[in-house]
Amino acid sequence: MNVKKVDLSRIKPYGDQMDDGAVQLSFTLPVSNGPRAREAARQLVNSMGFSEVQIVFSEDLSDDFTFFIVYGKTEKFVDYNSIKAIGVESPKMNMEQVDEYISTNIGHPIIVVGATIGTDAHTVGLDSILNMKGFHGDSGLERYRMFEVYNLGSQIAPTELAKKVREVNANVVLVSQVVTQRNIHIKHLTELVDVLEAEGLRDRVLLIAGGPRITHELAVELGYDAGFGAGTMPSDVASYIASEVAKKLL
Amino acid sequence: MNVKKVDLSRIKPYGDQMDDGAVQLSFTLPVSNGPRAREAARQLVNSMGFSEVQIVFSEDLSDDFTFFIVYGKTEKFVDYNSIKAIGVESPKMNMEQVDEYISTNIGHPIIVVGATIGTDAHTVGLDSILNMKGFHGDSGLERYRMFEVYNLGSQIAPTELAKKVREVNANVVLVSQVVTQRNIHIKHLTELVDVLEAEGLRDRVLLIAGGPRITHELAVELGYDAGFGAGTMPSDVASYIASEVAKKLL
Amino acid sequence: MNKRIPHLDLDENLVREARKLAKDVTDDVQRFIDVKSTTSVERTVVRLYGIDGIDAEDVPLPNVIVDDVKNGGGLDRGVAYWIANGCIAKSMMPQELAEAVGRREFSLMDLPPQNEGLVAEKIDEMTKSAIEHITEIRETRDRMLEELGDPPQPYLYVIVATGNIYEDVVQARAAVKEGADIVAVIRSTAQSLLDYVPYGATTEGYGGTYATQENFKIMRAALDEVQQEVGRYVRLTNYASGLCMPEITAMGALEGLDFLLNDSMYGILFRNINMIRTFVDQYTSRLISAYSHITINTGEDNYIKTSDPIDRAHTVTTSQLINEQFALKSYMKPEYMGIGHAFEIDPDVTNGLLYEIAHAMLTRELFPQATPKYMPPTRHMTGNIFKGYAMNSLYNLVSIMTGQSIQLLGMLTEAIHTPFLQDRYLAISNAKYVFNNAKDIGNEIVFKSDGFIQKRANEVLENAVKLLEHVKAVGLISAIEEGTFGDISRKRDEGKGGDGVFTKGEDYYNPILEAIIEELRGESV
Amino acid sequence: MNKRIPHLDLDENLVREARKLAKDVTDDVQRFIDVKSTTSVERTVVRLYGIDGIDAEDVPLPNVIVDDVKNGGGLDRGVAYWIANGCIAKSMMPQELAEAVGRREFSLMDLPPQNEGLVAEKIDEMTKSAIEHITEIRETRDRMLEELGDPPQPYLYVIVATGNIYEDVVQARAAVKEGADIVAVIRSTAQSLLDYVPYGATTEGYGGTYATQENFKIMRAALDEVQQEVGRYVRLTNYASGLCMPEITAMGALEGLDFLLNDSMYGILFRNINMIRTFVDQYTSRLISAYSHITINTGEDNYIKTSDPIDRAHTVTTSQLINEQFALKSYMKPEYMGIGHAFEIDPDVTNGLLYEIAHAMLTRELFPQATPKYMPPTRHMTGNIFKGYAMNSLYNLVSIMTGQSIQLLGMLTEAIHTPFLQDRYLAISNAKYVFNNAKDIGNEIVFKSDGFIQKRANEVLENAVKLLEHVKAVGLISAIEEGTFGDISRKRDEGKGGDGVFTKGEDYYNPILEAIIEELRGESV
Ligand code: B12
Ligand code: B12
Ligand SMILES: Cc1ncc(COP(=O)(O)O)c(C=O)c1O
Ligand SMILES: Cc1ncc(COP(=O)(O)O)c(C=O)c1O
Repeated sequence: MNVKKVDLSRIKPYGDQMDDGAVQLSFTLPVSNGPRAREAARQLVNSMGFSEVQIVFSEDLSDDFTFFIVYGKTEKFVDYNSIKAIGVESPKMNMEQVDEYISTNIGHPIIVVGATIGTDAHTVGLDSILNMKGFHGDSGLERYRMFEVYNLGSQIAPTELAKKVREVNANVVLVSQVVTQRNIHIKHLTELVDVLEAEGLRDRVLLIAGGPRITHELAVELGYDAGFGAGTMPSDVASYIASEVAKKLL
Repeated sequence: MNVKKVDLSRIKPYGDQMDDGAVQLSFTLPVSNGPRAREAARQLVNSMGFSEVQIVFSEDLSDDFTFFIVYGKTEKFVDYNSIKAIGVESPKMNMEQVDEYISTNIGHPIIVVGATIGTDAHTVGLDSILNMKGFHGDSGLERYRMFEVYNLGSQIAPTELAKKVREVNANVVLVSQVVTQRNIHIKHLTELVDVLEAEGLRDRVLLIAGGPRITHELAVELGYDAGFGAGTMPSDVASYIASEVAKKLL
Repeated sequence: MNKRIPHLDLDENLVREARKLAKDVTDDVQRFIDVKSTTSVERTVVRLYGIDGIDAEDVPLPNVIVDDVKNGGGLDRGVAYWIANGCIAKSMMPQELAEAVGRREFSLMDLPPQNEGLVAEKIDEMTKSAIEHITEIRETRDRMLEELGDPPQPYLYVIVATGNIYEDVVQARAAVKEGADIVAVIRSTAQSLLDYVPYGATTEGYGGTYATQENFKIMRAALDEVQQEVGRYVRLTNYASGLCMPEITAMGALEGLDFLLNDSMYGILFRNINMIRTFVDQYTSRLISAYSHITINTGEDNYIKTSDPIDRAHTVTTSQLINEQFALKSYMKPEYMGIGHAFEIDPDVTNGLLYEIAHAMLTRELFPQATPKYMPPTRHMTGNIFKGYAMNSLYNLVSIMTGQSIQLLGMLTEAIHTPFLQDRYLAISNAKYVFNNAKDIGNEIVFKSDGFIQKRANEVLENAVKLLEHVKAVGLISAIEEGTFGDISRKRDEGKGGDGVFTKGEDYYNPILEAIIEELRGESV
Repeated sequence: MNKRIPHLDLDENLVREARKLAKDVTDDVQRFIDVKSTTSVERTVVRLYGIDGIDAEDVPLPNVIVDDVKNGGGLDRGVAYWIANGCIAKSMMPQELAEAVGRREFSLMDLPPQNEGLVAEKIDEMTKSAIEHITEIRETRDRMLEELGDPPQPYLYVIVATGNIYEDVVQARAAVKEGADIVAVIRSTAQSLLDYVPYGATTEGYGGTYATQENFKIMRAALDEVQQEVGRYVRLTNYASGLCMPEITAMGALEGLDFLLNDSMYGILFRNINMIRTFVDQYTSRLISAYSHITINTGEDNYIKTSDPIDRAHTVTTSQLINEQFALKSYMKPEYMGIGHAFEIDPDVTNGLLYEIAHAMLTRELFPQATPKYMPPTRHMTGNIFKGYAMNSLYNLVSIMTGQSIQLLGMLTEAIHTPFLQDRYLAISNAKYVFNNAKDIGNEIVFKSDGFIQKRANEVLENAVKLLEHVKAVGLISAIEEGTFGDISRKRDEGKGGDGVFTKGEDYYNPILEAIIEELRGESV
């Protein structure tokens, strides 16, 4: 066929033909609108490695700012062959399979403590993972035979969480962070690791973070065992916990 | 005031605070959706000089493509002080002033030939500049006392246009190009310059291009005297013509 | 069709009067049409006789044949006779014959006239096989549609316009998987003024891909494949209007197209094509469409791209009624009439949405059995893609509220480029969201009687009647000269392609059209 | 207010019954409220007496004073007495007195009781001056509003949430220039659980900027400036609900705020604040709001962020009616009631828009004199900013169709971050487009009688009545324990800030509230 095929060793954005590199951008610059502002926007986008930069829209936001919508063609590409999916790796099981797996490989229920820590009061995400009801038809950990769940709710101080871990002898700690403005989640998540380490609990638990802006990569960087982002299903988390706790026991 | 002021020597995008560098992007990659695709998108945006890259949305477009919406913080900046507005430079006059100016400085009406050339059939833009009615309340060149206008309409071959130029002894040629797909406008505009040069007409006329994706810069690069883009007012063009034709006469 | 709520209390007498006037106007034009043919009509005959291919200079064989006959002065008899005569004289199949003529081995006009009975038999045989062929294709399509199921209306209609048919296929497949019901392959900007149809698969075009028979075949095959995957029938659209209107329709009939852009006046107004050429061509084009169950899409949306959508709303209505009458003259069933209109009012107009609702509702109610084609905002789209997306949301809402049939999806990048893959995805998901989220809104709300919407719709209809009275008085041709539609004036003797029009001779014979007309007439009784 | 079209044919008896039940439910709670006060209520008194500032450990002086009295065991008498007594004993102005106590020079409780007559006189004098002060501020605001003109409804309401009040000012100015009518400064995530109000201008917060009196002043001054430039009155909003509900209201009264988020149950449900604390605090808070013409915004939108917006729609209605009754107990005029509701149905629900219209219309018609606050889609917003923009377009359409008053603008980046400058611009331009383009749609369409919308609205109302009957039977407190609202259950004795509640002593005296009540009662007769 007379059409360019994808070259996975150097993939580029596709607008209306392979490798045209078409990208849409929008941003605001702190200058007032006009030809000079548009030229600044063009240069900025050029400096990101774009050619054929088109400023398709510019509009004053009050006197001191201008909003731009821009299309351009990037010269950058990515070698897709060399990319490894960064994410939690675990066999994907459903509820019955997880329960079965835990029974067989661990032999007793896994004790889970969950909380939204720091000043964060968003519980819907964590509840979706823990509550019976679950998420989009996938049951939460409470409904699993082989999980014993303590959901502490929101705005929990790290020390309080640590206390509970000790009290119930938890195997797994699940923390949720939804508010990320000014990187508050990083602050909270780091605090928790510090507290768990200080109290000698870090190595005794599987430590998992979650939230819409959490990636596995970030979580690992902050000293967690895993991170789960937007759209996570309870069974994803359950499968991961089951296989990791089993590994730890080996 | 306890708030960062703009530093014009290095302006950056403003999301919700000065110099945060926040930019929104969207594009499609020719791979199917999943953690690997998202990682590829992230690396691509990273390679453009962004940090804190967030893939906020990814969705399959059939099996072979994925659409991404991304936010990131650019590390690039622009020295605003060094930017000169690239654009047509001419005193801005209204209809009466232009007519007056031509009477005084040129002494006879300026003869203008306009057309949409090549395969382009979009006439609304050119008509906005030439027809009596004009654009957003600004009268078109036909209404000026000191312009004599020949509007040839659309899909005019360069040779036909050249013929008319010779026939009416035109001072100014106005060409419109709206369709830009696969750079067809560049092809058309270049053809016209070649024809005018071959016929020895290029130096006798002020040659102006216009259209929503035309910039002054591009027009000059292609051998035109000026280029006018989206939102051009007839009086902008009239002022420019008047002052340039007057200059030519000196 | 059960009476929808909301509805307009249109004055039934006025509606009847409008139709009567439009009929009178078109009757007048049809008298011209009936005595003329065009080179394009003749090439259509050639094509339906199975002649295809190009000569050494890339000239399509249908052109070679018709030019040959024309140069020899025999065209007023119709090309069918000459082909049959040639086949007998040379003992060749039509395609062999055309290839030989293409190689300049001989001219059809130099061949001696053969036995009249044999020639007549040959014509009948060729015509029968031509008709059988397109009938079979039509039936296959009708069957597929039935088997796979007709998706609910409004149909989601998207365009592909890369210039490369293979790239178009990639994008069409993606669009169908995302939910598109109709794929239109936009033609290259230059094509409608070509007095021939390019040949073969093409990979270069500007603002669109050439309409060629091979391209039709490639896309239809791709859609046939993907429609099995998605389990719903996917319609294919291309463009007829232009200098090759009936030929392209024949190609559509041969390749199983479902929709063709086909307007009785578009070529005149927007492509400066000669009036008589267009009127004659559209008639043949529509006969074939009617026969082949190809839905036509008229082009009234274009008027309000160049003239004011509020002040000139009645010109849209007037033209819709004229298009309807021309279609009826080609024995077209209302369900195959994709009557065009558009959402083009400046978004800054206060209560613009109420006007849009009134206008859209008027089209819906004036043509209750038709399949209206609703066009999205284009002229007031800007580089602000977000604003554009909001406009498209309201456009989709008006459509589901007023019960439109074909929804040409608005692209958020309308003012910028022909659609990117992602633009089409966003358009489809916008329409799906709005159509589902507001599914039954049309059965839920009633327009206040004597409210703005009711009054406005009746006002537009009244103005259309007034305009039709005027058009009837001066004649359609003069009305076009006056710039009635789209604020564009075209003169009767000017325009491209006028040299292709000729008056039928006494012995003119177009067996294919006659056969089609006979069948359609039979059906319609 | 003239009866709008479309309207719902609500069962008038049911409406009356619903109101009666809600009154009964709140009468029951009011009995508790009347005999209690809280540390926050007392700090409110301190603030209104003009005491402000912090001690060496950054503890706000109102806290210092109230803690001093509380620790000395005198709080059941009310703080007013102790301040007056202290002023006389020390011959100090209240502020001087507070500063001295802040320096731990003495405790108010250690000062000998002064001549009763003198103390009473002092109290009267301080109270009079406090009331005069907030009256003057109220009048200035009312005058400005009159002079600059009240913009048309729905008001465009945007938030700023940078964490830095000066950055907030930059963004608020930009928003006003683009057309915002109301600017809300969102509080830092941690603040509502602080049992004190931070002091001074602040430049750091998370997900919002601290509500401090100085921040109020800075923003109000900025808006006062820009409103002159744009020539229309711009309203300022902040948040009262939380552990310092009445104090923040006092600050709002002192700084000329126009709106305060103030819900009789939000703190209980969403911040796990002690029930009695919240009920008592909201009463004082609303008295001050009513007096100062501060519009309250209730928080029913939150319920359908955690529970299903269709199944639990009647809990929104129930809570609205309860909020209304509590407001009436504070002598609040309906026009100052910003009754909350929201557009939160999953966009994938078939006919979800019809539900939204029914629910929005129900709020509008149940509270015809109120100023409903309509909240945008949030929970079903995703990283697909385009989809979000389409949802916001329909949200804006429902608002203009159903005649809402306060339009909290939806942000296309709702699922991503607190608004960027450009997000706010896009939100404002979306609303302006839809409100203007569909301006009179509310007067143009009628809902089919016995149609889905009509039936649905009545169904929600019926369910609300049923729920109110139950709540009346078990009492509001037990109903909350049962998880009636937002699927959240809170226990009567638990929750934060319960230790700040105390039973008024026999000699309890709150001269400020008494003065306010007296005036409001006078007005309302
Ligand atoms: C509902 C909501 C609220 C409710 C919360 C009710 C509750 N009990 O949770 C209320 C109204 C109380 C609220 C308040 C605030 N909110 Co809020 N809220 C939202 C909203 C609309 C939806 C969040 C939600 O429920 N999503 C649905 C769940 C299912 O998705 P999820 O959280 O992503 O969870 C999934 C995954 O991430 C993952 N996951 C999540 N946690 C965990 C944990 C583990 C261990 C694992 C394995 C997985 C996992 O699994 C889940 C299922 O797939 C979002 C906007 C949006 N549309 O996202 C804003 C949003 C999160 N809120 C925001 C803010 C700023 C606030 C406030 C601070 C505003 C204010 N100043 O008043 C307050 C204060 C709250 C506080 N102290 O934290 C911002 C955060 C901005 C940022 N990026 O920092 C958002 C994005 C809105 C915005 N654009 O401004 N909010
Ligand atoms: C109206 C319209 C049409 C009408 C044109 C009618 C007519 N007589 O002009 C019709 C329906 C015929 C049409 C057809 C096509 N169109 Co068209 N059309 C548009 C549309 C909706 C509006 C254009 C317009 O009128 N703008 C208003 C005028 C006032 O603005 P303007 O042109 O920018 O002009 C201003 C300035 O640019 C400047 N200016 C312009 N010219 C000149 C010249 C001079 C000398 C000066 C000084 C200034 C100047 O001054 C003007 C006033 O400020 C645009 C989409 C859009 N919203 O922009 C698509 C658009 C331009 N069309 C497009 C296409 C592809 C086509 C077709 C090729 C599609 C097809 N295959 O069928 C056809 C073929 C046309 C052809 N052969 O060229 C594409 C072009 C894509 C691209 N970037 O290449 C667009 C962008 C739509 C899209 N997204 O696909 N179109
Ligand atoms: C009826 C009709 N035919 C044809 C076309 C397109 O034709 P062209 O290929 O000439 O642009 C249109 C354009 O919108 C149309 O409305
Ligand atoms: C009534 C009410 N009060 C207060 C708030 C916010 O309070 P906080 O600062 O506790 O997040 C909300 C949030 O939406 C609310 O609805």
